Amino acid sequence: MTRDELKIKITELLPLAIFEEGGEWLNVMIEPAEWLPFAQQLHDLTDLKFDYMFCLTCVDWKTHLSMLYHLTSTTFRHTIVVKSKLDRNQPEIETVSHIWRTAEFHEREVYEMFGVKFLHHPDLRLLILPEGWEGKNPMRKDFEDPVNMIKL
Amino acid sequence: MTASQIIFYLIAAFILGFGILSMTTRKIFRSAIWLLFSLIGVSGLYFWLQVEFIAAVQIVVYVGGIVVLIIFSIFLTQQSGIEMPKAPFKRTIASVLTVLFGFAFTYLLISKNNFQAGDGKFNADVSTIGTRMLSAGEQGFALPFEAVSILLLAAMIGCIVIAMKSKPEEK
Amino acid sequence: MYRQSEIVNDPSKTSLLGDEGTDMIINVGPQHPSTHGVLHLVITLNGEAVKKVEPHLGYIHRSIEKMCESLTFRQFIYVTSKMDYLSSHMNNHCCAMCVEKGLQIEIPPRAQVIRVLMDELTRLASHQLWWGALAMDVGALTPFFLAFREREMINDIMEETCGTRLTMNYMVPGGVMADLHPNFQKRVHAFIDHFKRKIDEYDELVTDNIIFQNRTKGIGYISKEDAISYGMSGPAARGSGVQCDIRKLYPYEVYDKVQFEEVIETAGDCFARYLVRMKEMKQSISIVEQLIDNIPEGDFQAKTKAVLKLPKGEYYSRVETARGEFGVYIVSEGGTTPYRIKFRSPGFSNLSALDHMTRGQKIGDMVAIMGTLDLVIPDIDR
Amino acid sequence: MWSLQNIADSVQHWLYATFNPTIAMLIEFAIIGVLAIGLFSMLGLVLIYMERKVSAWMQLRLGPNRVGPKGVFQTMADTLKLIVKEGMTPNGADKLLFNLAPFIVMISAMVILAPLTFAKGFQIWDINIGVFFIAAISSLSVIGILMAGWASNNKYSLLGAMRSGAQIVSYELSAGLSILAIVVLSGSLKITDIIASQENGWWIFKGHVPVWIAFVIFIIAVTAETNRAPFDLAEAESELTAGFHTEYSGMKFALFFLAEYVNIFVVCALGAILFLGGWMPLHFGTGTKFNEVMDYIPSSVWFFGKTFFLIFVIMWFRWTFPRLRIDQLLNLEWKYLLPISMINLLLVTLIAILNWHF
Repeated sequence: MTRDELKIKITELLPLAIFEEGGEWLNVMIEPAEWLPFAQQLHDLTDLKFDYMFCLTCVDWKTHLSMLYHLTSTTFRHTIVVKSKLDRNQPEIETVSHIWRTAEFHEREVYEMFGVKFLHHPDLRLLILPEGWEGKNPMRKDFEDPVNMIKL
Repeated sequence: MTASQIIFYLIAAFILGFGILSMTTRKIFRSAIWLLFSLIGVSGLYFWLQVEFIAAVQIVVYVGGIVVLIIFSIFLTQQSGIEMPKAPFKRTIASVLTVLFGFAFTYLLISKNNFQAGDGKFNADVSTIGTRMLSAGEQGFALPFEAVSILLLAAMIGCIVIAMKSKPEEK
Repeated sequence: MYRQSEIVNDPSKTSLLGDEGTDMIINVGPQHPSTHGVLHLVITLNGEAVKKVEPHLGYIHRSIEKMCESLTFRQFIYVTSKMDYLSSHMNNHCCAMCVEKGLQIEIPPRAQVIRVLMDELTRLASHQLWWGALAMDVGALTPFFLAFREREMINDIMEETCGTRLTMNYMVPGGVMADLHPNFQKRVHAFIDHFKRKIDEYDELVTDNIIFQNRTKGIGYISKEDAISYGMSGPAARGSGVQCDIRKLYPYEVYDKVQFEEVIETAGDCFARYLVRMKEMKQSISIVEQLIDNIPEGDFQAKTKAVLKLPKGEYYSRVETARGEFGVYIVSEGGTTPYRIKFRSPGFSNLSALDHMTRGQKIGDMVAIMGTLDLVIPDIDR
Repeated sequence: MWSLQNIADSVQHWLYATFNPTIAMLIEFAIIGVLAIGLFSMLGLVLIYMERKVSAWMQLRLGPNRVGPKGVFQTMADTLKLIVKEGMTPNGADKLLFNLAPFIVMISAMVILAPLTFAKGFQIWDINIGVFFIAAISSLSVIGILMAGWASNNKYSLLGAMRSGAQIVSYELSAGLSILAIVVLSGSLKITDIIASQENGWWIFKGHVPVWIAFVIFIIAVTAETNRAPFDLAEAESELTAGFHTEYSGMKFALFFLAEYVNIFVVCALGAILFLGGWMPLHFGTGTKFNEVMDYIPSSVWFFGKTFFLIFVIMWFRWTFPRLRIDQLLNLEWKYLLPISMINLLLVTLIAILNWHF
C-alpha cells in the first residue's frame, strides 16, 4: 500500500488520528487509550498486516514523553510509525507484547530507561539496569547522577 | 599373631568401621560413600583369601553398579544435602539392643556348632566357575543360574512397565 | 553486580528431577565460556532439559544512546563501533547514512563502492569468527584457530587502510575517512583466492561432520511467524525463511548494482541458520569479487561543512550487519548534537527469542542455539 | 641381553640373597611404589606436553616454547604453579568428601597400573584375572567423580557428575564386551597369556573382521570412559564450565588432571596389549630377516610405541570432533555400540570355537 492509501485506510480505522507530515514514513499520532485496539487491527487486518515491529522507543520532550512504534509488514513491505504522547509524570500505555513478542524486551527497556508503565505487561522488571535502579530513569533529559556519569 | 592374621583383623575392622559410620552418619550421601568403603573392604577380604575373581566381581557389581545406582537415586531425590534429624532416643536404644542380640545370636551359633577352619586352598578358577555355572550334572549350578536369570528378567520387565509413559486416555 | 534475589543457594537442596518449587536454577554467566561476553542467563532446569531461560542484561551497558546526546554528529559515529565490535563498519555506515540523509549529501561513487567493500569484508570476518566460536560451543576446538587464520588476513587489510583492526571508525558523513591503501586490491585478491580454497575445508571439518549435524539439526526450531513476531533479523531470521535482508529490500549504496542472492533456508533450526551464514560468506565473496576490480576513480569523500547541523526532524536509516538489521533513529532539534538517538540492535531482538527457542531442549542445545544466534553482548547491552 | 626383565630379576635376587624374605618383600614394595609414583608423574609430564604439542600442531600453533628447549619444561613449570597454589575449598562444600574425591580418582588410576606388562617379563603383579581386574578397578573412579561433583556444592559440578556417572557406567559395558572378545580368542584373562597368544601375530591381524569391530568399539568406549572429547560431557567447558572439577584448584585439581591422563595411558596400554600384541614385535610369517630386525627393537619400545600411537589417536579425536549431547551419547551406547558388541561377541565365540582365526 502506498503512503496515501495507508493514510485513507487508517483514517477509516481511527477518524481522529493526526498525521504528521515529513519524514520517510507515514507518522500517525494517536491517544494512548486508542493504542491497544488500533495495534490489534494493524496486526490483524488482511490488507495491513503490520507483523514486524522493528523498533520501539521513547523520546523525552521535557514536557511530555512520546512513544514510537516502527511497524512494517513482511508481506506488503509498507511501513508506518505510530506515535503516542504520554503524560510525563505518570506515563502509562497498554502493552503490545502479546501482539509483537519483540515488544516484551523493548518495553522493559523503555520501562527502566524512561519509566513508562506498560499496563498488563507479563513481566515488567528491570532488564538492563541492576537492582536498586527502580524509579530512576536515566534516559530522561533531567536525570542527573554524579556517581555514575553517563554524559560525555 | 601372624602377619596374615593382622591383615585379616585390619580388613575386618575396616569393613565394620565403615559399616557403623554408614549407619550413624546423618547425611545420606555420606552414608552411601561409607557403604562403598565397606564394600571395598569386603572385596579386600576376597583378595586376601586369594579369590581374585570373586573380589573383582564384588567391585564390579557392588561398587561399580549398586553404589552408583544408590548415588544416582540420591541425586534424583530432593535435598540430598540436608542433615537428617537425629534419631530419637528410643530408636537408638532399640537398634543397639537389636545389634547386641544379633551378635549374641551369631556367637551362639558359632560356639554351638563346631566349624572347622579350611586349609585356605580353594579352586576358584574362572574356567571352573564358568563350567560349574552351566553344567547340570554333579556340582552344577545351571538350575539356580536359570532361576536367577528368570528373576532378573521379571525385574527388568517390571522396570520397563514402571518407566513406560502411560498413554493419554482417549476420550 | 549480582542481584541478591537471583542467587539460589545450595544445589543439594534442589532436585534434579525438577518438582515445582525445587527446580534447579543455574546462573549461566556473567562469566561463562559460551556466552561470549558478559551475558547472564538464569536457567531453570528439569534434569538436563531447559524449562525457562531468562536473560539478565546490562553487565556492559554503557548507555551509548545517552552518551551520543552530548556528542556532535561527527563524533557520535565513532562510539557506535564499540557496540557490535564485529561489524563496526556497518554500524558506522548506518550512522553516517543517517546523517547524510538529514543533510541530503550525495556521496561520491568511489566512496560508495569502498563502503560496500568494507562492509562485506567485515561481514566475512564476523562470520568467520562466528563459525569458529560456534564450533567451539559444540565442542570442537580446532576450527576456532582455522577461522582466525583467515580472519587475520582481513584484519591486516583493515589495518592497512583504516589504521585499526577491530573498531575501524572509517566511515565519516560524506564518504570514508581516507583513500584506499595502494596494496588494498592486491591483498583482497590474495585473500579471496586463499579463502575460496579454505571454505571447502570448513565444510569438510564442520558442516559435513555427523556429530555436528546431529547437534544442530532440529534444534532450536523457530517458525517463520514466531521469528517475525520476535523481531528477529539477519541470518537468524533467514534460517526460518523470513525475507529480511536490508541489502535486498531497501538497497543502499551500490547493493542494487551488484549481483548477489539473499540466502534463505526454511528449516528454522540451528543447522539452517548455520547454512545461511556459510552461504552468505560465499555471497559476500562474490560481491567483493564484482567490486574489487571496478572501484571507480574520484573523490572518496563529499565536501561537507566542518560543523554539521542536522535540520529539525526525525531520521531513520538501517543497514544489514552481520547479525541482522541495524537501525539508527535520530531526532534532531537543529543543533550540532542529536536530541535523541535510538539504536535498533539486531542482537537485542534476536536474544528475546532465545527463551522460546530453548524451552524443552537440553542444556547443551542451548549453547548451540546461542551460538547460531551469534550474540555479541555489547550489541545487546549498548 | 640387557633388558628390563634382567634388571628386575637381578635386583630381586640380590634382595632375597641379602635380607630375610619379609624385609626383602617390604623393600620390593617400596621400590615398586617409588617406581609407580615416578612413572605416574612422568606420564603426567609427558602426556600433557604431548597433548599440548599435538593440539598446537593441529591448530596451526606452536604450543609451549618458552620454558626449556621447545617448551619441554612447561608442564613442570605448570606443576610447580599448581603445587604452590592455594587449594580452595568452597564454602558450604562437604569438606571431607571434597578433599577425599581427588585421591580416590588418583588411587584407582594408580592401582590399575599393577597388572600392565611394560616390557617382556616386566610387570608389577601378574594377577590371573588381569583384564578383569582393570575393568573392575576402573569402575571405582566414577565414584570419585560423583563424589567430587556432589561435594563441591556447585550445580555445574553436580550436573557434570551426573553426566559422567551415566556415561562411564554405560560405556563400561561395551568396553567390557570388546575386551571379552579378545579374552574368548586367547582363552585367558591373564595379561601375560593374552600377550603370549599373540606371538605369531597380533589379534588385530589374526582375528580379522570381528576383532576390528571390537577394536573400534573398544577405542570409542574407552574414549568415553576416560571423559575425553568428543565424549567430554562431564567437563563440557562450553556448557558446564568445567563440570565436576569446577571448584577444584591447586594440587587437588592437578590430581584430577593427572588421573585423567594416567587413565588414558592405562586404557591405551590395555588396547595395545589386547589388540596390538603388547610388547610383541611386529612379525610377518616366520623366520624372515624382517622379523629378526624387529626383534632387535627392545620390547619396552614396542609397548610404549603402540600405547603412544593409540594415545595420539585419542588426542586426534579430541581436537577434531564436536562434542555429543548427553542423550545422543547414551543413544550411541545403548542403541548401537552395545547391540553391535554383543553380536560381535557371538561372532568371535563362533570363530574361536571353529578356529577360523589365523
